[in-house]
Amino acid sequence: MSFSARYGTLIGLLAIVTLFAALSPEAFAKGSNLINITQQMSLLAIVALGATFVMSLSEFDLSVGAVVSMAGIVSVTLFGAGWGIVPVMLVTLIAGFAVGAVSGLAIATYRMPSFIVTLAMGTIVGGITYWISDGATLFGNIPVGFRDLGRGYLAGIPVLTLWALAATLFAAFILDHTELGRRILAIGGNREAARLTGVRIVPNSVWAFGLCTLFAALAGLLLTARLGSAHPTGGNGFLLQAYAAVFLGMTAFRDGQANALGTLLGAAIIAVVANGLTILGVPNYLQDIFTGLIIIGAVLVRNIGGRAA
Amino acid sequence: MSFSARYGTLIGLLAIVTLFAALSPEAFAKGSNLINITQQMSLLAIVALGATFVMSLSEFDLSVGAVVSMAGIVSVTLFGAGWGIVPVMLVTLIAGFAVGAVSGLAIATYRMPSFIVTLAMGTIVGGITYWISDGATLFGNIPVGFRDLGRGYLAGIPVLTLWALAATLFAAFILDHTELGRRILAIGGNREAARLTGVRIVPNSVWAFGLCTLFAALAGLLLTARLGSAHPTGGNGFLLQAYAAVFLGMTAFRDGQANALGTLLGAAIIAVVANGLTILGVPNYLQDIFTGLIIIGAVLVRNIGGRAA
Amino acid sequence: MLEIEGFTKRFGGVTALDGVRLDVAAGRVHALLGENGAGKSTLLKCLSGVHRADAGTMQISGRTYQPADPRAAEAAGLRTVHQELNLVPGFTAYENAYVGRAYPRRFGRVDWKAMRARFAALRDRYRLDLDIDAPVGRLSVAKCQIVEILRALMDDAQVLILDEPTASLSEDEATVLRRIVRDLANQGCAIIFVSHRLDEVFALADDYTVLRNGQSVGSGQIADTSRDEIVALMAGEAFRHERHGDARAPGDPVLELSGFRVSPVRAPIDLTVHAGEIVGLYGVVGSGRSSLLKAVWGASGVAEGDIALEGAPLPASGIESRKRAGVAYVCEDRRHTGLVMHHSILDNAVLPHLDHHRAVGSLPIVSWRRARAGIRSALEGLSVKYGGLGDRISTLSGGNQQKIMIGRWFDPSLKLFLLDEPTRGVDVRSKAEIHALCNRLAGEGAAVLFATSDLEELLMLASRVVVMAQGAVTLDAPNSAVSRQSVIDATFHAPPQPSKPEIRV
Amino acid sequence: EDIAVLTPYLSSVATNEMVETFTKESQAKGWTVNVVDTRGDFQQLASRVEDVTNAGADAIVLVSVDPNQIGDQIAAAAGKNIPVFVLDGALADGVTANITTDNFALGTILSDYLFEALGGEGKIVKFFHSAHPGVRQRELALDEALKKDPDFEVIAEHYVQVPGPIDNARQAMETFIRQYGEEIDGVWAAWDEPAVGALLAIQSDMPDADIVIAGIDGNPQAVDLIEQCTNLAATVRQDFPGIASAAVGEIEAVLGGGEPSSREIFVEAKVIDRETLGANCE
Ligand SMILES: Nc1ncnc2c1ncn2[C@@H]1O[C@H](COP(=O)(O)OP(=O)(O)OP(=O)(O)O)[C@@H](O)[C@H]1O
Ligand SMILES: Nc1ncnc2c1ncn2[C@@H]1O[C@H](COP(=O)(O)OP(=O)(O)OP(=O)(O)O)[C@@H](O)[C@H]1O
Ligand SMILES: [Mg+2]
Ligand SMILES: [Mg+2]
Repeated sequence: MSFSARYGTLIGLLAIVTLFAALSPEAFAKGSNLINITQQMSLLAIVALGATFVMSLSEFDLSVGAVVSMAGIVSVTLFGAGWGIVPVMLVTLIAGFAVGAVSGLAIATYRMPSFIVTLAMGTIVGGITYWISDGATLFGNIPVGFRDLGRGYLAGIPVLTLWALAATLFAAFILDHTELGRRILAIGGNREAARLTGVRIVPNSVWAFGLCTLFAALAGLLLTARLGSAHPTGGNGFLLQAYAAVFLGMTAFRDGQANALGTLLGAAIIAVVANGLTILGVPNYLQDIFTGLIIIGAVLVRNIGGRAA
Repeated sequence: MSFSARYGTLIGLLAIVTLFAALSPEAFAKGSNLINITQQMSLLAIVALGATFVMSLSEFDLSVGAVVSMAGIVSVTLFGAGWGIVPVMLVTLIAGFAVGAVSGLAIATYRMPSFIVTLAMGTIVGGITYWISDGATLFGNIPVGFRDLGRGYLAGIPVLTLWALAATLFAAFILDHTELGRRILAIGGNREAARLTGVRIVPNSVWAFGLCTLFAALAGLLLTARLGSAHPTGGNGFLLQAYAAVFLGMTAFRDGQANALGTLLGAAIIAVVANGLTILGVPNYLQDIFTGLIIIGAVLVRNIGGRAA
Repeated sequence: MLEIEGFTKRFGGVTALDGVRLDVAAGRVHALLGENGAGKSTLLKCLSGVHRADAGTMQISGRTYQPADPRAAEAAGLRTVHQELNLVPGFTAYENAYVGRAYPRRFGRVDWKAMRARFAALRDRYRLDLDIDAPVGRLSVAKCQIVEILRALMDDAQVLILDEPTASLSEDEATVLRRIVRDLANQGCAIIFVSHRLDEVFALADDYTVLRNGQSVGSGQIADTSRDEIVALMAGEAFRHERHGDARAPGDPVLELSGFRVSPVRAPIDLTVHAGEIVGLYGVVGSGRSSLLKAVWGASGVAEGDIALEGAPLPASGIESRKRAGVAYVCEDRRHTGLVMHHSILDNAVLPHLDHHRAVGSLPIVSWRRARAGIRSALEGLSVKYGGLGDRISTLSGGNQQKIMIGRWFDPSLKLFLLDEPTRGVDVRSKAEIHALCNRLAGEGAAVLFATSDLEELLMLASRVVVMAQGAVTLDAPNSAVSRQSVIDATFHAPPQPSKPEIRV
Repeated sequence: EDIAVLTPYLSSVATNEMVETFTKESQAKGWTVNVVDTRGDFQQLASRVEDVTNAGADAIVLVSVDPNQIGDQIAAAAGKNIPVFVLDGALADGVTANITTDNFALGTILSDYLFEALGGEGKIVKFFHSAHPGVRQRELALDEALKKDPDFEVIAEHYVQVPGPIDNARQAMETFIRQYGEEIDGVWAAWDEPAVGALLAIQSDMPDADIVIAGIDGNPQAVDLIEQCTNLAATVRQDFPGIASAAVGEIEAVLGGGEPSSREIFVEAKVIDRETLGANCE
């Protein structure tokens, strides 16, 4: 692969950063702003890293947005019932994992299309969330210790950024260095070939979907910590953006395969564009138009490079 | 294929209708309500039929929701500028086709992932729509002749239902009885095989994506006619529902292949569930949960049937 | 008719073709020969507009020919059957024949009846057995191959290119195909024909060209050469393929099937394979060999009956139970169900035994360093030709892919190997290597059960011959007790009803 | 009596509060209430209005909707003599009564409060969402106020994304803080959720700044934050329970065969700040 094909997306990101830095040297290029971008992208990155697992399986999980929202509502409700931080987080993460595990089980056992099953699952989770919260934003009784998980700095780096880095390392480790990850990728690459070499489709799918919604639940917890409140649909906006990040990442580094580092890069592109355009004070409709063009452009750089090679 | 595998989805729909009819014999099972459901599902069906073209190509177009919204805003704006009904519709439909054609061209020429390109395209279209409308709902100056395209009855059948039927016949004809349709399906079935046997990927992809957004634009026009107003994000809700309809339809009739009749059936399931639950007065959150369960159930009936065979 | 001069094609660092020269005359069958990875398919892909050569010229009937894409090649009168299947799984056989062509139309609609009738007539003309109404996704590889060939015969071609068309055909269909090819040649068509079955080449071809490492190293008329001479040209040295099928004394039973049914509607099968034995399954296309191997592997959910490994009963299905018990399986269709084509060589090679390359003891973490080292040495033993372990496996030649697909299973603790068409598309030398490998495995006490459509191979490798017809066993005898004729006869036997095969020697 | 309540915005705090109060008070009267949320989808809303019309509801209540967006469906309901009430919306043909607070007035109250709190002049960050017709009216009111008072300037503005308005506003505010820092004097938020987002950004990145934030709705989280003496100084509270109660009264009158007291009923809005809450911020 040519250099531009291999690192096209990275080059795209750097080009975008350079452009914004040139247009707004004081505000955008300031160190504090760049650090802040890493914080702004972190929740999206975590959700997208989760989605990377199911995309590695060549499937979709469209319930991630609903799971982010659910995690927030569940945790605040449990805090309200007087639970401690650790049990609340554990229960919420397990609930998150369970949502994906159920989807994965249904999808792998009965070969149902993941698109429709997880869309339906997202609707169900949304209903449950609504039921628990009664449709209201919940904000009371959140311990300060929990809130600190989603705000503030550690050694000059935003805590959220550290979470996102840890999530990236974890996802990359699972996908690249564990048998589970290799099996997920093999199923995603050629399901029948994987099955015939003895890879078990059902348990591996359950893990992939479960990890996906586990990450979403983590993002939901951190979002709640960051905002100090939970909204019954507060996480739904992550859905399409997360997949945009994964797809952007798929065009990076490896030939069209989902990968953790690429996903992080994809989330960074989305965050940088949003931040830069806001700083430049571009009217919101032009922001939409530019965001679309920049994303297409970022993919194009890579693909034109790839063709020429 | 066993009977239940072949017609599982249809059986599912009938079961759902029977259930609602039993629970609410006066309100749900009334002829006028059943006829009304055909009207309520029609716009979703049209958008989903459009999506059927790109799904036949084994691709996605995530800009359909934005195109529905755009078509409404563009048409009302042009009516405001004093244009006549026919030129407004023509220009809007051409604009709709152009959106998909551009996506298709980019996707096929540079082999970019359709998910990200059309997501970006949807963002761009959304920005343009916002620009034109200034973010406001547009009323006013919509000719009665145009409004009548989206309301009222013809020989006892809602006009919208007739539109949906016409769209279904048209889509089925294209996919099953024209070379264009067969080429689209061939590319979707095995892109490399199609290419090696001389099917030209680019023009056929452009047509598939163009038809997809053309249908979305038609739905946008009819939505505007039905509501007598256009909202800059009024069509966005169609996106996921349309794909849910296509996927439901893929489990019907043919082995996992997108097809027009199946899509119509999928849209019908979604519409019947929404209508029935509303009439039964099921609380909002339970509606979500039931909707999700019913959709999964509908797919499951077919797949369990298919396994046993 | 077709003249190629100085043809060169590089893929990144790999030079696949290096100044190739090829002259094909009208009305003659030209065999293109060479070991796996010699560049045959690449050359043919350049001809049919899939690849563009980096250098060199082509002329058809004296006119310069430079196809920009497959369409242009078809327009110039070339028809190609590629080595790998290229069919749309959801389409019927007859519709597949029309993909990329103009569909017949009636009142503006596609005329399905006319399409079907035309294709059915073609099938009947060549007296082929093919269900043309089922989606090809449900046909076996061999049937798909027949669809591909029929597609190329739909309208008159000037040049017909067949890249290993007989690799997945049994003797019977291969004979039909040879008849078709001769007919076409007699009508003045130029035919380029790739095959690793040398007896077939000698029976069919008029001329030959041998490629080695992307260069043309010899050409001439078949009548003027010998089998040994061709093999020497291909391999670059003298080389003999030993006949095995020896009478090694079989050990204890490893695999025992009794009343085993592939599916509830199929005939019950009784079969025993002993340690140290190499049992060859033979039959015509669709006789049920692949289904049997797959069911023994536990990969079909509907099998029933008794199956035991070294005396211990196994569940009727479930792949894990076989894997745990020490069974390996290699399927027949490497492209669709064998390999993950867009993954690397390494990824594909480690897949069956991910847990053999752990970094630390019991943790399911892969040590890539160990994996690389292990796979590299394993592939060396099989003389696989590849660039780097990180390359996509799809960039390897078909034969090399096949070797990896088998080689990745090797493990001394395995007791039974199920190999479905293990040498499909493999050159003579590699075939000999794979055969030697099977013998080595058998020598070490493993049992081998392989399916083949190649009679030569069957008689060369198997120590026991099992013939299937219509899903039932019609012959089960030691190699020494069968002849070519008795095997072929058995393929046409009506399956014994209702259960046990009668013919035992 | 069967009352159908329909809205596209149930997850919005304000709408939710109205629906809650309305449901509670209606049930106290022995009515059955069926709540339908279409999540921002107007085509769905039109369909669901058709459904409840067909099912023969005794009254239809639309919450946070401009009924002009579904004129035909309302006409159909009126044609079947089903009274249609609108909460926090607008008046249209076929609507029996609209009970609301004037959104333009809300925007004016907010702008005036903020301008006064900043004292004479200042630089303002604006958070808005034009797609919602009511929220857009507030924005227009700000434009009007700015025209009258040229000493105030909007130095940055952000179109808040929904869903997820708090986090979205927070991110934008973080960006503005790095860009303008001390220059920012006030934050004008078209509703309370972006105001909370802006506050969170200020609390973490410029905790000592004396930026004044004000929003609209009287969202409980916002009220709580005002009470805690944060930069969030005020919210203009629409009396949502009041709107809902008024609606229940009107419906009772109409279902009893009477007339609504007026076709357009305005319920007063009031400013909630530290003073009205009695918070001690010394
Ligand atoms: N797309 C590609 N990218 C990179 N290398 C390739 C590609 N296609 C072929 N090659 C390389 O070119 C060489 C020739 O391959 P080719 O497929 O032409 O061999 P072949 O003679 O057809 O062998 P076989 O008998 O195994 O089919 C091989 O080394 C192969 O790895
Ligand atoms: N998935 C399937 N669906 C329907 N029929 C099938 C399927 N798989 C195999 N068959 C049919 O079952 C019969 C046995 O097939 P099988 O592949 O086992 O035979 P084979 O002897 O290996 O032949 P081949 O050389 O074609 O592989 C054939 O008629 C085949 O067409
Ligand atoms: Mg080859
Ligand atoms: Mg076979």
